Amino acid sequence: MKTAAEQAPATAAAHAGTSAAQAKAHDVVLQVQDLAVDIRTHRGTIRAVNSVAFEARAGETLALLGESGCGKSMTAKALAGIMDPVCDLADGQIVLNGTDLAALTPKERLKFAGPELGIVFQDALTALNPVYTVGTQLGEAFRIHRGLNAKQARLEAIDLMKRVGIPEPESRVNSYPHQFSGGMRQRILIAMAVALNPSLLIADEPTTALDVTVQAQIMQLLRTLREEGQMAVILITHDLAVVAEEADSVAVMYAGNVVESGPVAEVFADPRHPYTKGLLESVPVHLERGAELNSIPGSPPELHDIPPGCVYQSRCPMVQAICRAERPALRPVTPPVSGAGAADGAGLTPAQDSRAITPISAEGRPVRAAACHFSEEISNG
Amino acid sequence: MLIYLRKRIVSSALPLVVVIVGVFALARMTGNPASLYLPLNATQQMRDDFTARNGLDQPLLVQMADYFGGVLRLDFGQSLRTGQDAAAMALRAFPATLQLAATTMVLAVVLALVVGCWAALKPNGIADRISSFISMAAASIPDFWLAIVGIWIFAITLGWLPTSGVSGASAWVLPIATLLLRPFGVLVQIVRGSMVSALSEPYIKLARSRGAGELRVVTHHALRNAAAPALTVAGDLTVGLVNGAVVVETIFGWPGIGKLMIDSILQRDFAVLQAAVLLTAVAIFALNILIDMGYALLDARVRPVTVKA
Amino acid sequence: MTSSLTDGAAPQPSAAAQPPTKNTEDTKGGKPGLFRLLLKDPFATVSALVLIFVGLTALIGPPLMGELATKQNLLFANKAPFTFAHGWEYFLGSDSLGRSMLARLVVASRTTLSVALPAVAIALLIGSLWGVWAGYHRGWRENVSMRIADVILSFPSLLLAVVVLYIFSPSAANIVLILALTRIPIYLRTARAESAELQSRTFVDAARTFGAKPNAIIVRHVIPVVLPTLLTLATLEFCAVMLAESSLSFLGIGIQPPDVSWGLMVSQGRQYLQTAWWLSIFPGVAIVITTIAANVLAAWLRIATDPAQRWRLALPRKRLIARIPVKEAKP
Amino acid sequence: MYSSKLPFSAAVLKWPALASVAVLGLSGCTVANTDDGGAAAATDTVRVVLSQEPPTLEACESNLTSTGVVVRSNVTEPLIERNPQSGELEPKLATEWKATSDTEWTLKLREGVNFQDGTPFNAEAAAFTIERAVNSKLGCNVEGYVFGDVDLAVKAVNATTLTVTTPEPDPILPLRLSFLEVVPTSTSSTEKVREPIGTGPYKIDTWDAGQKITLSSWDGYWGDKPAYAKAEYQWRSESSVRAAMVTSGEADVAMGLSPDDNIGDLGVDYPNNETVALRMDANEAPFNDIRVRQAVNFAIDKEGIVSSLYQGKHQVAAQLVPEGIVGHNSELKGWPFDLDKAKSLVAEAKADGVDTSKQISLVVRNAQFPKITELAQVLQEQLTQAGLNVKLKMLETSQQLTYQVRPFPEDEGDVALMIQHGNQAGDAAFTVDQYMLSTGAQSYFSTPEFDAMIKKADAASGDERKKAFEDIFAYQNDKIVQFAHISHQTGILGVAKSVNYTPNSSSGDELRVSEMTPAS
Amino acid sequence: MAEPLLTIEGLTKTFHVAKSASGNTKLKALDGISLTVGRGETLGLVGESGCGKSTLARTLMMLETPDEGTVSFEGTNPFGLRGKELLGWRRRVQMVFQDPFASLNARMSAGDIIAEPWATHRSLYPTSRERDARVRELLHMVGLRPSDARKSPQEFSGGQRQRIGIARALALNPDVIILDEPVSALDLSVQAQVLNLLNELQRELGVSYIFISHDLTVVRHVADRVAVMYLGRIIETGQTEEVFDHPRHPYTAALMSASPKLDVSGAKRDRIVLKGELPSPLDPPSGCRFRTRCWQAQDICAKVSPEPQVITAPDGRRHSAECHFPLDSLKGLTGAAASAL
Repeated sequence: MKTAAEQAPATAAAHAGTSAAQAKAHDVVLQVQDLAVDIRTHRGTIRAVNSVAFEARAGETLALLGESGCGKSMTAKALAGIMDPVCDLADGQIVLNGTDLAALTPKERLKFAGPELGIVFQDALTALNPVYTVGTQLGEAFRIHRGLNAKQARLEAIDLMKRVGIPEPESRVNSYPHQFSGGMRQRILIAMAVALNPSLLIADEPTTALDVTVQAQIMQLLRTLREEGQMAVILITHDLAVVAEEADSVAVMYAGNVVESGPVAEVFADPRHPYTKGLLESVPVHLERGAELNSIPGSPPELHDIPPGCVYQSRCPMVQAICRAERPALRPVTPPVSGAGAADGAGLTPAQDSRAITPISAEGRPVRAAACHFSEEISNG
Repeated sequence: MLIYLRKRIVSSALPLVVVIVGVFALARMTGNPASLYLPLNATQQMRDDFTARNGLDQPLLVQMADYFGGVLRLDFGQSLRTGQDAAAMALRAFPATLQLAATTMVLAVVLALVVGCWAALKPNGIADRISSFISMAAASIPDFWLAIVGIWIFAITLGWLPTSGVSGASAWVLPIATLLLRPFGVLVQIVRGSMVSALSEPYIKLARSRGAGELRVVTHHALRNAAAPALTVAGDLTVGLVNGAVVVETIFGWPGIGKLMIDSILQRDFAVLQAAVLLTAVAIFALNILIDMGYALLDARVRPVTVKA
Repeated sequence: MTSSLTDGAAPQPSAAAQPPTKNTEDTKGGKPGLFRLLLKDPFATVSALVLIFVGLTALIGPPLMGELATKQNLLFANKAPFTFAHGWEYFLGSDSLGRSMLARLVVASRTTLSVALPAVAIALLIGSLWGVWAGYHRGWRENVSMRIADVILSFPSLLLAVVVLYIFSPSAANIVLILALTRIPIYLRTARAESAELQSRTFVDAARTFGAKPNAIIVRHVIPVVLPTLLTLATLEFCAVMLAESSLSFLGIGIQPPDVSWGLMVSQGRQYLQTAWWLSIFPGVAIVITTIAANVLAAWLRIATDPAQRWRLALPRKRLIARIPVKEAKP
Repeated sequence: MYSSKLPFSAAVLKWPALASVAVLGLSGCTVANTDDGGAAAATDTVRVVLSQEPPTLEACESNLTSTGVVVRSNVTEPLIERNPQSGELEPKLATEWKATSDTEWTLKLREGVNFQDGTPFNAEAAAFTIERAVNSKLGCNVEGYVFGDVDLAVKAVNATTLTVTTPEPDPILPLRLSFLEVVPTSTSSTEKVREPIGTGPYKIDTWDAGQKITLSSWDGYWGDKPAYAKAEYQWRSESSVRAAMVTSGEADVAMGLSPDDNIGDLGVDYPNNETVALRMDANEAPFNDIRVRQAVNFAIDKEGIVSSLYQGKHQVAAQLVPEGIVGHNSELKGWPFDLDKAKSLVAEAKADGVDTSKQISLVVRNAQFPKITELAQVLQEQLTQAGLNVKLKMLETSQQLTYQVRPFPEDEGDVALMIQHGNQAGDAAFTVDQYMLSTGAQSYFSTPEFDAMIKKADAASGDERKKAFEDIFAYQNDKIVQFAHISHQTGILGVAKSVNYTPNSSSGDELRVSEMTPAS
Repeated sequence: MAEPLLTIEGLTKTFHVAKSASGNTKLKALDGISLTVGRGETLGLVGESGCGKSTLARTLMMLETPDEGTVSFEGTNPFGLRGKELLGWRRRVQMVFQDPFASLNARMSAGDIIAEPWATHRSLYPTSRERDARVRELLHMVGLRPSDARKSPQEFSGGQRQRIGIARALALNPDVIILDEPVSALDLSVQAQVLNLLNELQRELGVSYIFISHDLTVVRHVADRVAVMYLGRIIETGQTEEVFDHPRHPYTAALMSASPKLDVSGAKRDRIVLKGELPSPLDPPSGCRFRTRCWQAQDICAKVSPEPQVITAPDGRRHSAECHFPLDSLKGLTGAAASAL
C-alpha cells in the first residue's frame, strides 16, 4: 500500500513525459535486439528465446507469428517484465521510447508497466482476478500510477468500459468477471491494458478462445484503439489469416528464433524461409475438398535439444550440409526482382555472420529479413 | 440469500436429527448410570427406583419419543449429576468454548496468513523452509503435553502467567497458545500452497503488468484468492475446536462444552450429553453456513444466486 | 485439510510456468523415476529414511527387545538418560517402573503404528471407495453420502470411543475402529470432490462412449487419478491419527496398559514432567519426528505424483530460490 | 455493521479485523465479568483447588468427596462429629446422646443455634434432616452408604430433645448420625437442593458454575468466628496443575496431589484412611484354591511398591482398615514378599489339579488414585512372576463399577479387582459388612462361620466390638484370604506458606476452613 | 447423395439449471434438430460456442438422453436398445475429442488407451495376441510406430496424441466417427497432417464423419455437406460449396464474413461485424433466434419462427435455410461482402 503511494508522484511524472513524447505514426516505439530468455529445468538451462530482434512502430501492428512453444509468448512476457520465476532474461535490449527496460530493476520497471506498456492475455477468464469487480481491476492502474481514490478510479473505469464498447458500463462496473461473456471479458482486458494510453500494446493471442464473430469484433476494437492512441501493437498469434488481415509487419518465430520478418504482404506473397512457406501451404484454402494438404513433416525440436546449425533443419525439404553446420543469421533479403536471383547467385554464398542483424531501414519502413542460408532460392522456387 | 438459507436449514435438519438419535442410542449402550449415582451397596430396589425415575426402564423407542417430545417443548431434560436443566448447563458452558475457539482461530488465521504469505513469496527459499518446518512441528505436538509444558515453563518457572483458570486476560494466553499451534501449523501450509498457486495465476502477471508492486500483488491480488482454501480448512479446524477442545479445557479448568461433554459421557449424564451434542451440532451447522457466506464474500463466483448446475 | 489438497493440487500452473513445450518433459529422456526424484530432495530423502527406520523398528524391534520392555526394577526407577553407566539398554533412561525407556519406545512404536496405520488404511479404503462412488454418480448418492459425512463429523468421537470401550474390551483393535470410523469423512469428502470433477473429464466421457460400465470406469480411470491425492492425504492423516490416539490416552479412553503406545507414554509421563522429563519428552519427540517426516514426505509426494507439478522437483535447487519476479536486469 | 466506516481500504483486511474486534469484544465481556481472583491474593480469602467441581452441594450427598469438602462443617454441620485424630465422637449440634433402650437413642440438642436463613435450629429441623436423608425417596448417597436400607423412626420430643429408633439394636447409631448434615425444614424433601442452608460458619456466596464457588463467613454462627472471611473453591483435574497453582501462589490449598507433582515442602502428608488391596474371586479357578490366593499375597512386593512408587509415604497394609479405625488389628503384619514361596504354592495347587494357567483379569479403574496405572503394571508383572496368567484390564469408572459391586458380571473368568477402600466412619463395621459378608455388596465370598463372626461383631460394642473386628481381620488373612492387601495410603495436600493448616485423616472428605489460619 | 446411414429427426434436449437471472431454469440446448448422414460421407457441423454442437455430439454418443426426437441408425433407434444390442450400436458410432491432452488418461500407455474399448467389447478381439496385433495395426494406420504403444500420452506431441485418439475411435471398427473439433487444438502444421490422415482413413475404410468445427476453412476442406447451428437449431444446411458460396441465412453469411481469410494479396476487405452478443440460451429470442443480431430483421421475425426453406440451385444442388428473408446470393449482400466470400 505504502509503496504504491510513494510511487504515485513518480509515475505521474513518467506519464506526463510519455504524453509529451507521444509518438507520431510509424515512429519506432520499441526496439528489441538480441533478446534471449533462459528457462531452468532439471536438464539444465535451456534457451527458449534466442537472439530475437524486431521493432514495433507507432500506429502499426507487428505480428509475432508462430506455433505453440516457439517462444512468442515468452518473448511477450519478457517485454512486459512478467516472466515466470524459472525464466531469466539472459541477454538483449528492450528499448522502449529510448529506455532500455532490460537494464532496469524490477522496481524501476513498475513505472513503465501501465503508462508505457500494456499487455492483453489470451485467456480472459484466468487473466482477470475472479474475486474483484471489473471496476476495481480497471481502476487499479489509475490508483497505482495516478494516485486516484476509489471513487475517481471507478469513474475512469466506467469511461474505459465505454471506450471498449461494453454496454451499460455504469451498472456493469460492479459486476464480476464471471458475469461477462468471453468477448466482453476480452474487451475488459483490453481496456485494462490501454487504460493509461500506453505507447505499446502487446496482445498475446487475444482472440484464440473466441468465436469468429466475436473475434472480428475484438479485432475491430484493437484497430480502433490503435489508431486513436497511435499505439504500437504487437499481436502474438498462430493464425496466419489473422496476421494477414490485421498486421502491418510480421516476425515469424520458430524454436525460439525469428526466422523471417518483414511487411506482411511481402512475406506472405513471397516467403523467404521454408518454414513460412510450409505454414502458408498448410492452410486448407484454394484446394479441392479431400485433396492432400501440403503439411510440414515432423514436429518442432525440443528446446533442450536444438541442433547446432539451422533450427529448422530436421523438417526442411531443402536441407544441406551447411544447414547442419551453421546457424543462419536473420539478415535482409533482397526484394524479388525477376531474374535477379539467378544472376547474382547470392543464395549460393551463405552469409558468414552468425550474429543477427537488426533489420532496420533508414526510411523507417521494415525491411524483409530471413534466417535461411538459401532464402533467395526459395523465392525463386 | 434467504431462500438459500432456508434450503440449507432444511437440508441440515435431518443430519441433526440423525446425530441426536445416534447419540441417544449410543449413550444408552454404555450401561445404566445407576451404579454411578447410587451408593456402592445400593439395594436392587434403589437401583430399580433410580432406573424408573429416570425413565431408563422404558424401551429405547419410548425413551426417544419422550425425549423428542420434550425437545419440541424446549425441555431437554435434567442432569443426573447436578439436577440442573441440561440445556442450561450446555448453554452456560458453550460461550467459554466459543470465545476460546473464536479467539484462537482469528489469531491462527492472521498469523498463518502472514507466515504463509511470507513463505510463499520465495517458494523453497529459506523462509519457506523454516516456516514449513515450524508449521509441521506445530501441527504435530500432542496438545496436552504442550499445555503441561507450557504451565511448567510460563507459570511455574517463569511465573509470567497463571497456570489455569479463566480469571483475567493473562489466563487466556496459555490455553490459546496451546490450541493455536495445530490450526496455525495446518493453515500455514494451506495458505502457503494456495498463495504459491495464486501467485502463478495469469491475473497476478497482469496485475504486475499494470505496475502493481510486490506488496500490492500479495495483499491485494493473491491473498483474497488464496483465502478460499484457507477458509475451508479454518472452518474444519474451528469445528474441531468447537467440538473438541476437551484436552485443553480439562487441563486449564476452562468451563467449556468439551469438558462438559466428556464429563457427561464418563458420568453417563445422558440429558446433558444430548443437549451439548445438539448445541455443538447446531453451532457447527451455523458455522458451515457462515463459511459459505464467507466464500460468497470472498469470491462472487460462489454466491448462491449465481450458482449453476 | 481435504480441500487444501484438492485446491493445492488441482490448479494447473499457468501454461508458461511449465517448460515451454508441453512435451519437453518426457518425450526423450522418459520420466525421471520417483526414486531418483526423491534422492534429489534431501529433505524428502531424510524423511523417507526416518519413516523407514520407524517402520523397521516397529517391525523387528519388539522381538529384539524381548522382555526388556516389561522387565521392571522398582529400585531402578526414573534413571536419567544419556549414560552408558547402566548398560546400553538404559541409554535413554528408565521409566517409573525401572523399565528401559529405549525398549519401551521400540515396543510402543509397534503399537503406535499398528493403531495408526490400520486406522488410516481402513478409513482410506472405505472413505475413498465410497467418495469415488458418490462423486462419480452425483445426484442423490452424492447428497446422501455428504449428509452422512456431516453426521459423522458432528458426532462426538469421544462418545464413540467410550461406547466401543464399554461394549468391547479396551484393545488396540477397538481404538483402530474408532479412529477409522471418525476419519472416514475426510477421505469421503476429498474423494467425492475429486471424483465429481473427474467424471466430467473428457477421457471418462471417452470411456463412456465405448459403453464401459460405471464401475469399470471408476476402477480404470477415476481411482488411479484420485489415488495420489488420497495417499498424500493419508500420510497427513497418519499424523492426525497418532495425535488423536494420544489424546484418547490422555482422557483415559485410549490404549490401555499393559499395551503401550507413544501417545500413552507421553500421557503417562506427563505427571513426571518435573521429576523425570524423559518419560514424556522422548515419546513426544518420537511422535513429532515421525509426524514431520510424514508431512515432508506427503508434501513431496503431492508434487511428485502430480504430472503437472513434477518438474518443479527436478529443478536445480539453488536457482529456484530466485525471487518472483525474477530479477530481469542483466548481471 | 461498521464495515463501511472502517478505515481499511483493502477489503482483505476487513474481515479478519472485524472478526477479531467481535471476538475481542466477546472475550472482553467474559474477562470483565470475572472478578480478578487470581491476581491479588487477598489475605482474608483462602483459595482451595479441588480435583473436580462438586456436582451439587446438597447436604445429604456430602459423603461424595468433592461435595463434602465444600459443605461439611463449613456450610452445614452434623449433630455429632467424630474426632479424626482420636476417633472419639464429640458434640456438635447435639450436646449429648445416650441409648435409652436397645433400639432407641435420645439426643439433647444445642440451643441458640440458627440457620443461615435466620430460622432457629431445633429438634424439628434435626428430625426433618434424618427423615429427609434416610427415609425419603431422594436416593441420598448417605442413605446407602451409612444406613443401608434401614429406616429410622424419628421423634422430636421437644425443641431440644430428639429420639431416634432403629428396627434392630444399633450400637453405632451416633457414629452413623455424624454423617448427617443438618438442614432447615424449609429444604425441599422431594428434590435435591444444590445450594443448602446450614448452621455452619460459612454460607454459600456464589457458585459460578464451571468456574468457582465462594463461601463467606456468616455472622450469625453460634461458634467462634473463623479466621478467613472467605473461602474460594476452584477445580482442576490435573494434579500437576493443582500443585502448580499452590507453588505459583494462585491457590492456598490443593487437594489430592501425587508424590511426583513436585510440590516440594509445600506438600503436607496426611493419612487419608484409604487402603489399596486386590480382591480375589474364589468362585472361579484358579483363585478357588486358597494356596493360589496366598501365593498372590506372597508374590506382591509391598515394601518395594511403597518405597519406590509412593516414595515411602504409604504403609504396607495387612488389613483393609488403617490405624485409628475401631477394629484395626495392630498385631497383623503384612505378608512377607517371598516369590519362591508364591511359586511353590502355585505349583502345589497346580499339582492338585487347579488350573493355574487360567487367565485372571486384573481389573483396575483408570485414574482412581495417583499412579494406579504403574501399580497395576507392577502387580501384573509380579503375579506373572509367580506363575499366574494375569491380564490387565484398565477400565473407566462406570465399567469398573460393574466388577466392583454385586451383581458381578458373569462369564468373565477369574477376576482380581483392585480396590481402594476408605473407611471414613472410623468403625470397621462399615468395611467388614461391605467387603467380607457373603452377602456384602462388594464381597465375592465368605464362609458361614465368618459371616457369624461378623454378625456378632456388628452387634457388639465397646472393647468387645474392637476385639471382635480385630479377630475378623486376622481370620480373613488366615482362613479366607479374599484380599491381598497392598498399602494404606497417604494423602498429600498442597498448602501455601501463607496458610496454617494441619490436615488430618478426614481432610480428604471434609476440609474445615475454620481450622485454617493465615500465617503471620 | 449417399445412402443415409444415420437419420436424426426433431432431436430436442433441455437441461435444467439453477435459477438464472430471469428465473428461467430450462436451457434448450437442442431444439428440433434434424439431420442425415450418408455412408462414407462427411457432414460438417458449424457454429459458435454454445450453439449446441457438442450437445448434439454427446447425444449421438448417448452421453445425454434426448427429450424428444428420434435417432435412427440403419432403421434402429439406439435409445431403445439394451445390453448386447446397445453395445453393438456403441461399437458402430465412435468419437474423437477436441482436446488431445484431456481426452487421454495420462496414467495409461498409448497401447492401453487404444485397447481400452475392447475391455467392454470383449468379443471383438478375445485374445491378448489379437489385441496386441490390432493395436500395432491401428498405430500404423494413424502413422505411429508400433513401439509407441508402450509410451504414455505425455511423451507424445499434440498431433501424435490426436492420432492416438483417432486410433482409439477406430478400435471398434465404427461406421460413423464424430469428430468434435479434432484439429482446433493443434498447430497449423500438425493440423494439416491430421486432416490428411482423416481423409486417408475415410477413403480406406469408408467411414462416415460428423465433423464439428468452428473453423470454416477446415470444414470447407473436409465436409461434403455442412450444417450451420445457432442457438440449438440448424439454421442452414446444404452441400458445402453451395452453403459457402451462396449462404442464404444472414447468420451464415456473417459467419463466413467474420472468419479471417488468408489473403496474401494484402488487400483489406470489408466485413460484416455482427453487433451485440449471442443471446443467452436460457432466454432465446422469440420467433427467429437470430433476429436480435440480424441487420435485416423485421416485425415478423419476432413473431413467427421461420420454417426451413429448401432452395435448389440451378445446378440441382439443394440447400435449406431457416429464414423469412433468405439472402439472394446475388443481391442480398453488399458488394464488398459478397466479393469477400
